[in-house]
Amino acid sequence: MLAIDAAAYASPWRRVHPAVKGVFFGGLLVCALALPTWPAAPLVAAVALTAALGPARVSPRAFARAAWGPLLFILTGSLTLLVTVGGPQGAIAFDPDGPARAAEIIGRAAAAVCCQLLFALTTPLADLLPRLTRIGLPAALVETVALIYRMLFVTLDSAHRIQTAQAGRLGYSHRRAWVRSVGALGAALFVRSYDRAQRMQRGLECRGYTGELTVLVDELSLRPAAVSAAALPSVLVAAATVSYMFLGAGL
Amino acid sequence: MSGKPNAPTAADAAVGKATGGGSDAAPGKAGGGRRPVSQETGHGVTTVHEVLEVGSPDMHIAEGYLPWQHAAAWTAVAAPFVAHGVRSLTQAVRADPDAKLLVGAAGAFCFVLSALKIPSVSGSCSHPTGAGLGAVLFRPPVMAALGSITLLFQALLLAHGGLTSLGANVFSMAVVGPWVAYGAYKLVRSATASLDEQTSLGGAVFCAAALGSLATYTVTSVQLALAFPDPASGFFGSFAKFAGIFSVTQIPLAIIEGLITVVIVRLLSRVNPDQLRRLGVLRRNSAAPAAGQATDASEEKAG
Amino acid sequence: MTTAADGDATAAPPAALAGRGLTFGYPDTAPVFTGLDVRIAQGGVVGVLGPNGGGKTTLLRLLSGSLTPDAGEIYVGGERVRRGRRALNELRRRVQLVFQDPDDQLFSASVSQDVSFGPMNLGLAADAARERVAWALEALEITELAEQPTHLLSYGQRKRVVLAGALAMRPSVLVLDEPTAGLDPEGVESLVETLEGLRAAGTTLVVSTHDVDLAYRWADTVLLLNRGLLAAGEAREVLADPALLAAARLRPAWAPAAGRALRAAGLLAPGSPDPATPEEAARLLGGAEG
Amino acid sequence: MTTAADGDATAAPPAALAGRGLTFGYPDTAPVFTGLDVRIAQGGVVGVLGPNGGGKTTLLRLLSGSLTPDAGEIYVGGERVRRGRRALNELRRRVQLVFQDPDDQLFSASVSQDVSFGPMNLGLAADAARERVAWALEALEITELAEQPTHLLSYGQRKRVVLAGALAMRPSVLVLDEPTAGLDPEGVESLVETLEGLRAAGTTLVVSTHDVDLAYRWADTVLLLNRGLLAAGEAREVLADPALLAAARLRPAWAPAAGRALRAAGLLAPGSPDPATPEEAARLLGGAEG
Ligand SMILES: Nc1ncnc2c1ncn2[C@@H]1O[C@H](COP(=O)(O)OP(=O)(O)OP(=O)(O)O)[C@@H](O)[C@H]1O
Ligand SMILES: Nc1ncnc2c1ncn2[C@@H]1O[C@H](COP(=O)(O)OP(=O)(O)OP(=O)(O)O)[C@@H](O)[C@H]1O
Ligand SMILES: [Mg+2]
Ligand SMILES: [Mg+2]
Repeated sequence: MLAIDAAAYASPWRRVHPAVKGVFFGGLLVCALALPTWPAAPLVAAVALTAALGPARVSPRAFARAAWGPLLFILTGSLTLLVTVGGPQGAIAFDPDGPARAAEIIGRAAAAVCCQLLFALTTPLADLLPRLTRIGLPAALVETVALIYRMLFVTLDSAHRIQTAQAGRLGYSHRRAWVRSVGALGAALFVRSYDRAQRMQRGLECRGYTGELTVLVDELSLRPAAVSAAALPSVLVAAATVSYMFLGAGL
Repeated sequence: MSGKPNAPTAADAAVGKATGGGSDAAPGKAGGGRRPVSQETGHGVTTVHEVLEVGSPDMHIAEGYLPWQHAAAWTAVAAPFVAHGVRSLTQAVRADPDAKLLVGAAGAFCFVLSALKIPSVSGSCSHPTGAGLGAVLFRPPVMAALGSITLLFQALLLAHGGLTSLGANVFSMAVVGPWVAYGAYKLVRSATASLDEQTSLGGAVFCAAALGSLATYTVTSVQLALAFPDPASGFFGSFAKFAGIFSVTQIPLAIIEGLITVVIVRLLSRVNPDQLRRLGVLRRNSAAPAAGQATDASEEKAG
Repeated sequence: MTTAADGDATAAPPAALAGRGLTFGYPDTAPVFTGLDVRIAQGGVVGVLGPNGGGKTTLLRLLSGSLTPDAGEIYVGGERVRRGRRALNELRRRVQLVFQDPDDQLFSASVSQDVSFGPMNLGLAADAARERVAWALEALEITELAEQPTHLLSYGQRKRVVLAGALAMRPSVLVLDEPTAGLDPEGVESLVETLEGLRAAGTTLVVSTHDVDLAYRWADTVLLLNRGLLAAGEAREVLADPALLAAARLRPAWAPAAGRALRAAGLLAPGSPDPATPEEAARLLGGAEG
Repeated sequence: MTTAADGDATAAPPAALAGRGLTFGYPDTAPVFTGLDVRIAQGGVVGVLGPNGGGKTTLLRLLSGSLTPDAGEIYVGGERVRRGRRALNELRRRVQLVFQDPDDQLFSASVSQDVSFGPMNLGLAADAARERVAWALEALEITELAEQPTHLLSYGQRKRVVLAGALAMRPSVLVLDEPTAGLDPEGVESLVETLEGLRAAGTTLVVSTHDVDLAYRWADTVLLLNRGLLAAGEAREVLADPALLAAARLRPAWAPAAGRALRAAGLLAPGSPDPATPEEAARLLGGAEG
């Protein structure tokens, strides 16, 4: 139903412990943000994309489709950096330093978006969420978040079907009808959400629910060696960047 | 992008009535109202009106767009609000185990609400922030928690917004938006206390949703302006630029979100007045006229 | 026998609804249909049968403009539906789809409001819209529910309200996805009777169902689907063919078996039709035994 | 013939599940049942039939502890269920109810996590719980779905997951509300086969359905409801009685009519059972004609 989510469940890296993927993509993300954009950002993007399109077999099409939204934001947002306002040259003027600044931000953000997306495309939330208790989040919160994740698809499915029904009766054929239809849809979803909660309450009581949604979380072996290996690429990227800086300074 | 593409006016507030079996709401009369407002999106399931337009432009600050110092600072700013919200949420859940499923349903509702498409200017679509409706229904502290969870899911499932920029997005969309909306709601509600319930509620909800939406995007512009000050005119020049690009296109959107929220709350006050009373949205003593009608009908059926 | 999409609009009266070369797949999955041709004749009842996941819902959504085919064309009353919003809206107006779950289609506070949703979107004046609503409620025999809130209705009543909402668009074709699912036999009977009334008034009905016996006795023609068209033709021919039914993972209808047994027992004249219901079979038997 | 709630625990083996004098009404409505007595014998398949609103779901919920009767008592394995949380939880553990809509009972995105919910609530150790989950998935033949996310499963698959979740509690009685609704004939067949496996392992099954033909061929005994108990007894007796069926607003099953016709034609020996399916009837006929 959601492309990124569906891709994550089909990923060959699904059985890799989320912490390992977290260290791998998180480390690269930190490199992209904290190190000088040139050359860290292209290095990070290259490493992340090689890993993702190679061993993790992320579909390039799925990746491109998901990346489109954030990239659009990054590009439009960076347009403002090309001009300067209220300066001595007048109300709006081209900023000669703008393109360089914009390129730097686009490079950094694009590399960061790669890391985020590739983590999302290889890590299903059903595997990730129950493990969040391990990092100290309260169980009640984690259970609630996992419950929201499950109910989100049920609600989304309702939304799809109600909206299709409305469109069939021309509910989106002009702006005024659209506003009315979205309003009716929102109200219907609210009513159904509460109804669903009540029915689920009944359904779970039959299975022994008394307030805790305790489930058995599969053990995935978390080998320290794997974590270190996952950290290696970011260390290498950092080392390469630092040595490039020194060499650049030396030359 | 035409100058004023049939920007909805106050007259359009009549859409609430239009569902009521229809006095004057012949849509054809609404000037340019028939102008196409959707795009035939070529991707995804090939329906015209998919709930989710995957990859649509959105106002969430993307991963890595803010310098890391800014991202960290906004996370620190948002953290107390979220912590407070999470604490009140977990307390509610611990006090009443039944509340867990309701919170789950409310969270799912918030996510789906913010994924609905609404008509925007220039024939494209956008999404409502949901800050206004959420704040009115669930109160700002709870919205801080539910909004943060929604934003986390948006980042991971839709690539709307990032993980390091989560703090910044939470601050604008789950903290400032709901609080402004709630303030506006309370203000208008008390200012119009003498009017009849439906008018007062409608006005308050409209202001809450529209101002909440505007506030959200204004804060986003502030966040971007602080991160990227204009070389010549500093923060203010930069704010003007970002507001020009983002916030101004959001004004029609804010109005539309206001109208939609009015439709939602009006329908709810007819279909589910008890729920709204429980949530403190409808006044306990004054039943909405239509709600009274519904109750009559149910008594009729039971009798 | 209705051949699948002969497309020859000059020879026969134009099909009420037709699809030619329809190809469709959901994102990231194998296509459900490739090059499907279907033709729905004017004024009849067309049963759509097939296993779970066979594509019944998908076909109904394609034909009613709620999904857009990846390739291929839809024809309404012989005219090709052009691309673009205006043509699509016209298709949707003329071909109304009613889903299986009534709760997906009821989103207003009261029955009359809900039924008025479509007419309002057509841009009708208030009076005309009101008239349409009254007429649709009348046709579904639920006029007395008009002012009821929708959430207090029973399942069968809600199904009728949804049907009224579709009918208020005055479609030429009414497409129903499993309209009898979840109804008890009496509810099915009364719904079929009501729908027969609509058919008599000239509406073409396309009805998907899992109930082979219902299709056998009610439908004029059937489409047998299993991710592609297996067969299209007279209901009594197609649904009596064990090989076709096996390919569609359906079980044969009882009526032909009972009819053959009755004929073998000499209780039914050789040429006469099969009994429509078990009651009828029992009546024929009773005559012999009583 | 199983009489309704004879309540005499000394004479016969105790009923797997029984209700005596059950009275229940939803708030602000007329009572659905007043003084209802039902008795579910050990080890069989009990069909629960009746019209829409007849009280099937209500009865199943009362029997499984999901609703509390206004008056009357529930007995499990001959013991009266006392008031109070602890006794109620014990009842719920021993009598597992599976709702019609799988989304009402699936709360986790992972199949194996969801199935483990019940065993964890029983306080089992991780290993024992894991074993239960594996066993339940195996019994429902969905082991390969264990790591699938719930929201990507088909309706039939989700139904099986919920069933596995109930089975993992090792109940003595499994109560299923319209388990075959929305499944195609092959899906029904395969579910019935799976449930037969559970019955063979000693689980008592209580199944509500609208499908008289299914109840006729599968259930041992049936309860006929229409806001009260109309009849309880052998499926083949009750469902062959036109007067009772008319009172329950159901139509008779095809099988007895076909059986009588076949016997009249001399194709079936007088004492032998009715054909279970149209295929079987056709086979009997084929022998005559071929
Ligand atoms: N929204 C969707 N996204 C992806 N795949 C889908 C979607 N809807 C249906 N499918 C797939 O398309 C195929 C056809 O499904 P469809 O719902 O048309 O079958 P159906 O004949 O209506 O089945 P049923 O008898 O269960 O209603 C199936 O394989 C199904 O899994
Ligand atoms: N939650 C509820 N609140 C009020 N009344 C209810 C509720 N659920 C059921 N009823 C009423 O109780 C009666 C019995 O309903 P029940 O759902 O048990 O019937 P059923 O035999 O399961 O019907 P169906 O075949 O439609 O599933 C009906 O009159 C129904 O309207
Ligand atoms: Mg279907
Ligand atoms: Mg029921």
